[in-house]
Amino acid sequence: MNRSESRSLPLTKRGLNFEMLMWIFTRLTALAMYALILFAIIGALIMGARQDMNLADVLRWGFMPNSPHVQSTDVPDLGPWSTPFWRIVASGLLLIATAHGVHGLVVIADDYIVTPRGRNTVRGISIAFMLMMSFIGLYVIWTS
Amino acid sequence: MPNVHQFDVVVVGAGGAGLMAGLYSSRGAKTAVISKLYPTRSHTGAAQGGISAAFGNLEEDKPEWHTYDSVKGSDYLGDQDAIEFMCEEAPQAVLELEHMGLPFDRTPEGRISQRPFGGHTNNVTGKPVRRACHAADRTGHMILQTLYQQCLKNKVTFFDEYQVLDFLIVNRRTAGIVAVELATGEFHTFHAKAVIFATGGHGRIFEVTSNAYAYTGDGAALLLRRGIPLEDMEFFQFHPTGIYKLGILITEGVRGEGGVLINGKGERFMPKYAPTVKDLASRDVVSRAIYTEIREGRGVNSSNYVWLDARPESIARYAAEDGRTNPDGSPYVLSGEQLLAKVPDIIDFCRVYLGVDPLTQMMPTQPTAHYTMGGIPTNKFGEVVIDESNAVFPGLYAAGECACVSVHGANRLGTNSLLDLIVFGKHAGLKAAEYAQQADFEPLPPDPQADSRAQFEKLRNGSGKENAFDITTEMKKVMFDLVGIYRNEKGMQEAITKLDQLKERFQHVKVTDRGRIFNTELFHTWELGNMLDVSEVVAKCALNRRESRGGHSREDFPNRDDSDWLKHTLAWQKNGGVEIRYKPVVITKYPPKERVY
Amino acid sequence: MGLNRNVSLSTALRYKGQGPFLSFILHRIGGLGMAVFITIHILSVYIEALGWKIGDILNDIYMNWAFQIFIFFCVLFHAINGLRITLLDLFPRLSTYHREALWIEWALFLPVFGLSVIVILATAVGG
Amino acid sequence: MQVTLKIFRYNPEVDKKIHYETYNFEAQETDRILDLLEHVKGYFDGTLSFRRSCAHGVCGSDAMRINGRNMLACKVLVRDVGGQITIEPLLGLKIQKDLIVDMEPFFDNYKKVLPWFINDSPLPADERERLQSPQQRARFDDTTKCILCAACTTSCPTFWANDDYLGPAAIVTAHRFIYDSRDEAAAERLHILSETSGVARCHTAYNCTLACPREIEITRAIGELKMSMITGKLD
Ligand SMILES: Cc1cc2nc3c(=O)[nH]c(=O)nc-3n(C[C@H](O)[C@H](O)[C@H](O)COP(=O)(O)OP(=O)(O)OC[C@H]3O[C@@H](n4cnc5c(N)ncnc54)[C@H](O)[C@@H]3O)c2cc1C
Ligand code: HEM
Ligand code: SF4
Ligand code: F3S
Ligand code: FES
Repeated sequence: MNRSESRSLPLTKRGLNFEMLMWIFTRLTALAMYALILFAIIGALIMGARQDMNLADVLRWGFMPNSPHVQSTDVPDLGPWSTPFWRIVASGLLLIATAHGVHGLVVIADDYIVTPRGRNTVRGISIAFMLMMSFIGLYVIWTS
Repeated sequence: MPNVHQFDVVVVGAGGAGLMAGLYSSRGAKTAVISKLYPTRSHTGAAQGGISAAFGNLEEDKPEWHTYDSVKGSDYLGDQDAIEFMCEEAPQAVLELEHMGLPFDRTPEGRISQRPFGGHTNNVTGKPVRRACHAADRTGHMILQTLYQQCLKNKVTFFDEYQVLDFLIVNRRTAGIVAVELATGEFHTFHAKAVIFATGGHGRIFEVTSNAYAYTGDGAALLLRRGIPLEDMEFFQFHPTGIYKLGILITEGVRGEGGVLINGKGERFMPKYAPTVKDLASRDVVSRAIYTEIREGRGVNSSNYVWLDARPESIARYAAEDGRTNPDGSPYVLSGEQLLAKVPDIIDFCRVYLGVDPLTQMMPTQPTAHYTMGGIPTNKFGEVVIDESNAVFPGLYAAGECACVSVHGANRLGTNSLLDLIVFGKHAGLKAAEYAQQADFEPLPPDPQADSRAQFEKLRNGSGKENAFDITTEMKKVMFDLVGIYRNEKGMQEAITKLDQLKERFQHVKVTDRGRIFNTELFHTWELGNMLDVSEVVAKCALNRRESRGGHSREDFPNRDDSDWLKHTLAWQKNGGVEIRYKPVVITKYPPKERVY
Repeated sequence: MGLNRNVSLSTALRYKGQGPFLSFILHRIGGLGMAVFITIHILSVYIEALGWKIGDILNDIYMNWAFQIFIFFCVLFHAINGLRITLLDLFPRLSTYHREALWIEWALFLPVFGLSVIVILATAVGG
Repeated sequence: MQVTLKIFRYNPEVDKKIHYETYNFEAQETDRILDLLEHVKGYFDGTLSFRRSCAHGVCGSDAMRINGRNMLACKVLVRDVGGQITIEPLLGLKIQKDLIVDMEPFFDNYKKVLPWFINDSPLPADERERLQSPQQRARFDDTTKCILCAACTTSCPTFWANDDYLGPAAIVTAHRFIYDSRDEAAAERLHILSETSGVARCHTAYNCTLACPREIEITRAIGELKMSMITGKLD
């Protein structure tokens, strides 16, 4: 009866297609965003946010660790907040959020648009949109 | 002609029997399965407890014991050749279901699990034996699903939600059937070489019943109107444990797992009536015992119900009292969780409909009309036989609850019906396909739909003085009270008079819905006509049989009378009345003797 | 034959789903809200960097307290609910406790959101 | 007690538009909603149409919206919902007459997931049952309970948006076979479910799970399938 035998399917046979990859991608990016946001908030606290920033500003920084987000606070020196390190973190968060968000829009569209043509159109537009937002976002992060 | 379809074989009904027949017939002939319900909604899906086969997966068992138990259960009215055939085929038939993927519960060794059921015994010790193969308490559901799925896999053609109205006979042979499509109200003629009826029973003629609304005896009634007789219609099974007032079934499996019946005084009463197997005696015996308790004032609250006690501590106590053990010899106990795993639906029914939790409370139960032993007479190949000499009607077949093979005789053993569906459904399918391969189509009659149309016209054009629902309610009450568990001459005479009046009143019913699309009022009213016809046959056959046997218990003739009545009833509808004749019972190995449990 | 299968938005919203249905709707609103907000935000910063002055109008909107409450709702609810969904999805057997998961979610969301609303309103009135 | 039954009505042969009819009468607390419908049909308006058969929640004929939520009319008692009762047909399927909806798209989706047992390997040498341990059997027990009533699928917001989505009921059926240790077509089924109209369209709204009269943990089943596609594990 093979009581102990566990049933499993090889990579090519388990139905792991783009659709399901994106599904797990959405969950993983959700976790990644949590991790990065927490990371940015802890970073902010280490850099002295406790005296110099109110909660809303900390959160704003947390959701996008980009120096303009601390411009209007009491932080004396923006230097540590605009290092390449934080720009890289911000870029990571941006790319992840954009991919997650744009795919989220695709998911919603797929609920309502069912023709293959319609779906492909949505995908095309989404990819273009995602690339555009990513580039502009990176530009903003690295030039501010 | 509009809407004419041609198939070699047409199966009417998509329950266990119809699907099995369709599956087998479609392998050898062009087959259509027609059903007034979506197939998965057939009443086979309601069957709970199990399907019997003498595997002996848990303890010694053999097909001969199964045969003997069934013969004895039938109160010796079953045809022994057919019973032996069925019981011998049982293991193979159940294995076939397993091979089709049916998810039976399993023993620790990974085999099909089995549980005790009423009337199934070890012939040496007389003790209950585990013979019922089960999938929790939804065995029928799993059979129905599995067979439907296999039919889809094998691309069987279905006509769902088509109600069959008429059977076409040309040159004394089968020519086809007429059906109405519920969604459009259009008539369809199915031109066929062979027709298999598998339309289920007619338990809806009784007030308290475990049967579905669809159980209106359509197949039996429409054949009756075409001159085909019905066999043993007086034998109707009342299941001992229906939910009080509602009639919803509580499977015998609950008693199989150790539940016991308790009267209003808190006593376990079955040992008085069946000293050896007690609560697991056959159904007619238990139902009568309950009624006797009630009539002698020991119902609960002096009312007409008793308790079914399946609380884990009671199960353990009574099992110890009976010396029941597990196969390994340890004392038999059942925890609440185990009971929940074994009969989840029953527990759900009690909670939903009664607000009673069987794990901590006793369930109020009362006998409920349950199973049609009689029906369209067939031989063991599913061929319909139409007279005392068992002459076969060419191209006409029947299987399942609407048929009378007769393997159930005067009282069906629990779990034998599902077996009946599988075994005889299969053989009917095979035989019909075989017949269709060598037979030619009969020509269709000039206007095949004329009779069906006329029947509907009549219902549409009644005077409207009477209400169909009132007639239904009264019919059910008359049948349950006067032609129910206990019967007597006076009561049945009265019932027949009342049925006559009801039939007369039925002439004045008028269907108010003038539409075609899903005119359910029209279809249901037509079904009422069937129920009235069937009720009349049941009552008249019962009145005629002056003895008590199995499901037929006469207060005025309390004993079985083998010298005069060891014979099957055949009833024809003739000149507006019922003509009754008899045919012999096939007895091979087991001469009748007194029945004790 | 028969009536179209179309389910209008108002019919859909009137379905008496329970907690999870409501959070599904709010999650979707939150996700959409964020997507729209972030897009506009990035674009406006970009355009401003290019030297066009449309920022003032947008800034007025952003600083508006109602908008702040709305966007904060989107972010917070989407994030907390997203975590619930992610956990239930990655560990399906937890799904049996989906009711409890939802209670925990509201227990986290309501105080944080409530407090923030008070802060935002206080700042709006005060400033 | 007195009940007020407000019923959705639509007869394609006479009505241009849908409308509601209200019926007041005496009923018992322990009456099923189905009993009330039968009463209305018997004594108020014979044209009222709905499906029913078993009357105790095992055949799946009479799923409908009762007070705004999908239920089986035969499995809900007056005492469960109170005396003010609104009854409407299921959402997302064509309404054919009153409470009767077109089930074909529902069954079409069911048929897409290969809803039948597949095992082309030879039988065990003794030609008896394919062995399966009680634990292996228990693995898919929950999803064997489905009666195809459609209460789940027609409560799903994605299905309302499009009937291309396979819907929870079809997925439940696929689940029943995929986790059956005897079945050999898990890969094919997972492939079908992973298409855009498959499990990815489920957004864990739980309407299905909460509507299922058989109390199948549908959302969990869907989740298990999604994770099986990721990990390849079928236990
Ligand atoms: C609650 C309950 C529990 C039971 N438990 C058990 C058990 O544990 N073990 C056991 O062995 N037996 C049990 N039985 C008995 C057994 O389930 C039935 O006898 C059996 O399922 C009948 O099957 P069938 O195929 O003959 O009919 P059904 O499954 O009832 O099918 C009848 C079919 O005929 C169709 N039909 C009827 N009239 C027409 C028409 N005019 N036109 C077109 N189609 C029509 C219906 O749509 C349906 O598809 C139980 C019965 C009940 C009620
Ligand atoms: C911590 C942060 C976040 C978490 C935990 C999170 C989590 C999730 C999860 C789990 C889903 C899947 C829902 C489903 O399939 O039903 C989802 C969908 C979505 N997310 Fe996020 N997300 C986060 C941030 C964002 C951001 C920043 C955006 C905007 C750019 C966004 C936009 C979306 C959209 C549009 C969807 C689709 C909504 C739907 O299908 O209804 N999310 N999110
Ligand atoms: S899963 Fe539940 S709600 Fe859905 S069809 Fe099956 S029984 Fe009905
Ligand atoms: S309602 Fe629909 S979204 Fe998923 S959890 Fe059920 S299938
Ligand atoms: S009538 Fe069968 S489920 Fe309600």
